[in-house]
Amino acid sequence: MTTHYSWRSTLIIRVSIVCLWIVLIYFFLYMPRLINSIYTQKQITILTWPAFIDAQYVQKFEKETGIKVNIRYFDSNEELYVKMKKTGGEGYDLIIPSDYILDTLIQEDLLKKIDRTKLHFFDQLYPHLVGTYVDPHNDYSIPYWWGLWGMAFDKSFFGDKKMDESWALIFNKNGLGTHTISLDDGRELILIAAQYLFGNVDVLDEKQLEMIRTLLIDQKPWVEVYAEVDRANFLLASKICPIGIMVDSIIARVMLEMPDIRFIMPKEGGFLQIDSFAIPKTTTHEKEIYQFLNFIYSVPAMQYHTSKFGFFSPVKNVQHADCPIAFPTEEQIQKTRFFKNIISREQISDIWIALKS
Amino acid sequence: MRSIRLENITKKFDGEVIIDNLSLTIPSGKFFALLGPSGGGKTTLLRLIAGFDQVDSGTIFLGNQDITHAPINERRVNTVFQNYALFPHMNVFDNVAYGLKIKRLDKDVIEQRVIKILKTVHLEKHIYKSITQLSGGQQQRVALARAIINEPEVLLLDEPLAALDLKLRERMLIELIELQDTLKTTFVYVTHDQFEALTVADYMAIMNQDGQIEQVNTPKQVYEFPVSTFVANFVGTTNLLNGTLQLKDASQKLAIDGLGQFEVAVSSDKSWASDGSAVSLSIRPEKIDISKKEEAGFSNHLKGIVQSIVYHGRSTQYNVRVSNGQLLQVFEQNEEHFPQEVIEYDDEVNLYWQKENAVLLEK
Amino acid sequence: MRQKESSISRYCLPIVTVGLYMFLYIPMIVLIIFSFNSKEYTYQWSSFSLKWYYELFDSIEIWDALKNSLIVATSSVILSSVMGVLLVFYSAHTYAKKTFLLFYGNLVVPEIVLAVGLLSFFAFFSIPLGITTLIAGHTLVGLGYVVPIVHARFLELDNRYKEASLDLGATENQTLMRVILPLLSPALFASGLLVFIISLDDFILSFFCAGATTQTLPIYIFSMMRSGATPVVSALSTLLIVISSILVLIFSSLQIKKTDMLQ
Amino acid sequence: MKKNDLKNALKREAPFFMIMPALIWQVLFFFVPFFIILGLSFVTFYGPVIGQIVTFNYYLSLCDNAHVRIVARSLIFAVLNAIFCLICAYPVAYFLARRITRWKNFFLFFLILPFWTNMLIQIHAWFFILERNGLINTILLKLGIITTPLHLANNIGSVFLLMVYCYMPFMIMPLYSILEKLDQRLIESSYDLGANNWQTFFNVTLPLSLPGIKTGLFLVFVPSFGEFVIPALMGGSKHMFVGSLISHYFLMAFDVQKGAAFTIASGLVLLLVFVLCNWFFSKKMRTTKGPSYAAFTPESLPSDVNSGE
Repeated sequence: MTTHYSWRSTLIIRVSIVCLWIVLIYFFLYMPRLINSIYTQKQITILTWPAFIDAQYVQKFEKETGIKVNIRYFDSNEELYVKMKKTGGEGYDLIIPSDYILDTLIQEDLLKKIDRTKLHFFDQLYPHLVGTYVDPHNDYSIPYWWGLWGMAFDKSFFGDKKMDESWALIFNKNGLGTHTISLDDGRELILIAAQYLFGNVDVLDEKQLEMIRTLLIDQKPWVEVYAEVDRANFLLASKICPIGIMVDSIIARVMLEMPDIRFIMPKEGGFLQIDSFAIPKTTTHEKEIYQFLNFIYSVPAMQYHTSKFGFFSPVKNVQHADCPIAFPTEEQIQKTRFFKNIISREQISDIWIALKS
Repeated sequence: MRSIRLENITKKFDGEVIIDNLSLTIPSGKFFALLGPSGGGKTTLLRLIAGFDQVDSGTIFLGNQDITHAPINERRVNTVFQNYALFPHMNVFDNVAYGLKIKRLDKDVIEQRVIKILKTVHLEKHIYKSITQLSGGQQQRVALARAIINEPEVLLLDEPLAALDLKLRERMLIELIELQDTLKTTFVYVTHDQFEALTVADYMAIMNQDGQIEQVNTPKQVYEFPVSTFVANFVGTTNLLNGTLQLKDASQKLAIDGLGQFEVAVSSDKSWASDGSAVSLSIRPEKIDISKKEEAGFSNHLKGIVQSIVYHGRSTQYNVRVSNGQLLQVFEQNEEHFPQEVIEYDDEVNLYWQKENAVLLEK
Repeated sequence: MRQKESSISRYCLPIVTVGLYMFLYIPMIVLIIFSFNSKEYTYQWSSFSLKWYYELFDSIEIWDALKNSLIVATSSVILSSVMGVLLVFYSAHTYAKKTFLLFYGNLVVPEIVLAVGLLSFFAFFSIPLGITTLIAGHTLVGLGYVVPIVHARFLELDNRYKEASLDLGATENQTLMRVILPLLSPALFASGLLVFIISLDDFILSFFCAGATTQTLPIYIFSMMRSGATPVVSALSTLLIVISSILVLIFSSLQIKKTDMLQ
Repeated sequence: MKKNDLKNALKREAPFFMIMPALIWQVLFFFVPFFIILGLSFVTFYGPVIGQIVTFNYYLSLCDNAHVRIVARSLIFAVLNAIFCLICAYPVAYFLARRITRWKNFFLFFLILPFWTNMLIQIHAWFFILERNGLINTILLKLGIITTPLHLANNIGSVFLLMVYCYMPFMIMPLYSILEKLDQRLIESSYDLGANNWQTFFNVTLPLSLPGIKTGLFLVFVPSFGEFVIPALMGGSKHMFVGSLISHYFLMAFDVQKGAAFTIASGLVLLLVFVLCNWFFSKKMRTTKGPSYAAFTPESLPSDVNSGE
């Protein structure tokens, strides 16, 4: 027996061992996708905001059609965009982007055209939700969730004080200057501030951005919380804060229980947000997608979802049973704008960091 | 049973040489003791034979088979560890049966053999006890049983009795000797205790601090005729007197500074001994007679003053300061209940020894 | 022989201790009480109700999240324990004996840095985020606990057990299975439980490595808290506190048993 | 013959095969990501192709007021938190380890439990105490001490409170472990040599518990430096900390490269604190030599807390 083994054979063996393990680990990481691709049973995967589609209710659809529905969630439009950009949305059959990101997705040609003839409900959609600036002919999107951005306040805090229906209530110290709920989303907050300062604008120059930055920093001392609208809703409802930026459909349910809470559309103009279904180009389950869409837009399904999650139905004929806010009027909707893509991510980030540093 | 042959073994740890070019043959079927000071290379040598460590150079033969690079588990060599290394999560039976279970023998066979071996080591009453319930001596026996049940060609014992008290140690030594007699396995017994080595060994090797073997022989030969000052000092106690050899006119004398001249016996095998060479004289303490009276019939005589007296029970040790300032040890058997002559502290005494009882060593 | 205690150690120490325990526990107790509160939008007591528990047990998402959490925790415990033990056993006393040092970093680096690194890694190699990436991250953290704990225990174990076993004819694998694993099992169990609970509680790493795609329980709780904590979170929290208590009980009884054995 | 060689070689490399999974896992998911982050912070991307342009721009863009303020705030909070936790935890750990004899397991159980409880739950629990209509305000209003509710939550003070709350167990555990193991004979011999209580404490107990203090400080400091959950939930999301900013860059702004640069930069700050702290402690603990990682051995974590009995 020899003591000296050739270093070459040792090296070869070791390198192959390392490679073997790396391949195994890589394989492990890719496993869900591999399983998915092997698993050819009828199924669709939906990438949605939380509290948009109820998994329990969808089971009914699964039972009826035998199509399995996987529901995956995302937290921000940016996250969705990065995903779509990186892999073309591979693995997802339906996504629900907000309007401005839909704009980008369409421009970058990442979405599939929708065959409107396969949808039974299209003519039932509210007219103000279709034909928006993003997708004038609704070739790529079907509106699902929508809401009007304004303000909500708790009357019991203010007594008989006359509330001026303006964004000044939260941005201007002379407005109220009390524990305000601001928004924890840079883009929307900045656009609201722009609306307050400059009215309807489609470009923001450096000077205007600087003014917005100053406005927000000035506002900070009386901000109690920067929160998402859901949390703002909770804070208003539990009487922790008296006023905040709010979406009408979200506050509606609270207003049922608490008559003191009011929703107002500022005179400078509120915002309309529409989150629409869209189909990534990479999908291979088109037939199932249309089946699902027809199911989810059916009147009972809409009834269930709108009352469970508290938003306004995009299709007519759905009763908003005991809704304390009147369904937005044509006039109110006229006064709204979209959160358009008029400010870059870097600009938002800069203002945001400056604000919170 | 096969012998073990080590040829030119060298072993280093972190650049430090532990064993340097060592060659040694351990005869088969014998009780072989490896004696050396703590921190020498004894245990290392044992670990090389067992295969726990690999030699840097040299060859190890078991019989005629080269086992230098054989894996541990393929060597027919078993070890009894210093702290026994009994598996604490197994009971006595499982510990002893371990080697057989590894060989996947039949359950019945295992049981028979384990019980048989436990009888030989007198543990048949404790078969299913947990290891922690056993005393030190019993653990020692389990370790022994666990090793010999595999019927090794060589059994290595690494200071197996170090953790036991004196009485138990003496009894275990006897049992080990009897065991070796019945098994006829080659036992290699490593110890730093010369008493143990002298007691058990058929042959013994003395290893010095530098990992070299100084002497290999029977215990009696090693004790009576040490080949070096190291051996003389390490095996038993001795008095070493340094001087110059004077070989003139058939008279063989040793001149020691401050003490004068003494007669010595230079045997013919000490080829290095020549006129004028510096040598050491080793005289065992019990070979010296001590008396206050003048006595005749001894070849050498020295005067000194008793510095201290240590009573050992079966003997008494006198430390005597001689005229060059050196302290000599003298043992005297306590043969009589009332000694005829009482030697006290500070007494002037005469020391006598025969020249044949002193060994001349190269310095 | 102890000197008379000064008044400080006599009175202040117990007071501070009791104060700290109150500080630690009053919020928890209040939380548990309020999980039985009937009103939704308030931190004030109105009346006793179990409705949040009913809602908790009805929710699909929570049980889905719990399932994910359990899968991730179990897999990362198994993976990190197996890999850790193999590493420790086969690297100790060889040329690779220092490799365990590489694993100390996992505990020293802030979790968020680990998380960001993993996120970039997965993005760089276009690995889709999901349950496997979660397991990968948690196993990494797990290794940071398992390797040092098992390694320390392994070094405490006399190497002679291994040598004795080899000496008696066993192969390395047999030695690992028959001798080393049983001896390591208390340490292994302890570190496994630790990794399990850490994985179950982990938020930051999960948040980055899975985001919204695979909800684990902490991610679910976080998103619920961010959208205004409903009392369901309190009910869920109560449940989790109970589970934690049980795990701690198991853990400490295990430790005590171990020390009993040593005595 | 050749086949035999291969078989032997494979057999010889079996240990290598066995240690590789953990090692590769560690390298792939710990070291490679580190280099990716490092790379990201220096390289400019041009579309899908990686441009070979090395730039310091990302680092330079971090040198503004906002970033410096965020890092400084995190640093101050983390340091204060560690010190505050130490001051509060030491007497308690001392009391439990050296004074309590009965009910010890009971006390320990309740000490370990918060450590094993999800931090999010702990934050959630505090809202019941601090919110405008929470426990404190209710009590104060009932007692008539205040007339309008205080705003206790959602500010920087509540963030600090929560940090202390959440990381306190990380400080108590190592302190308890080391104080428990402290040899009573050392203390007795100090008394025996004539020292009084305080002298004994400062000359014997405190120096001997330094390793525990060090571990505790690190265990509190490191996660509070990278904290982002507490400010996001309890701070009303008003102030960014290092952790929040990193997560902002990676998850909100998707400005990965600036985020990478910031991660590296704040990592360097952390490293600096490490080095300073290590230097300080190694000066204090001359007798206990050993590599610095000794402070982080998980045995000093709570897993060990019972084994000292």
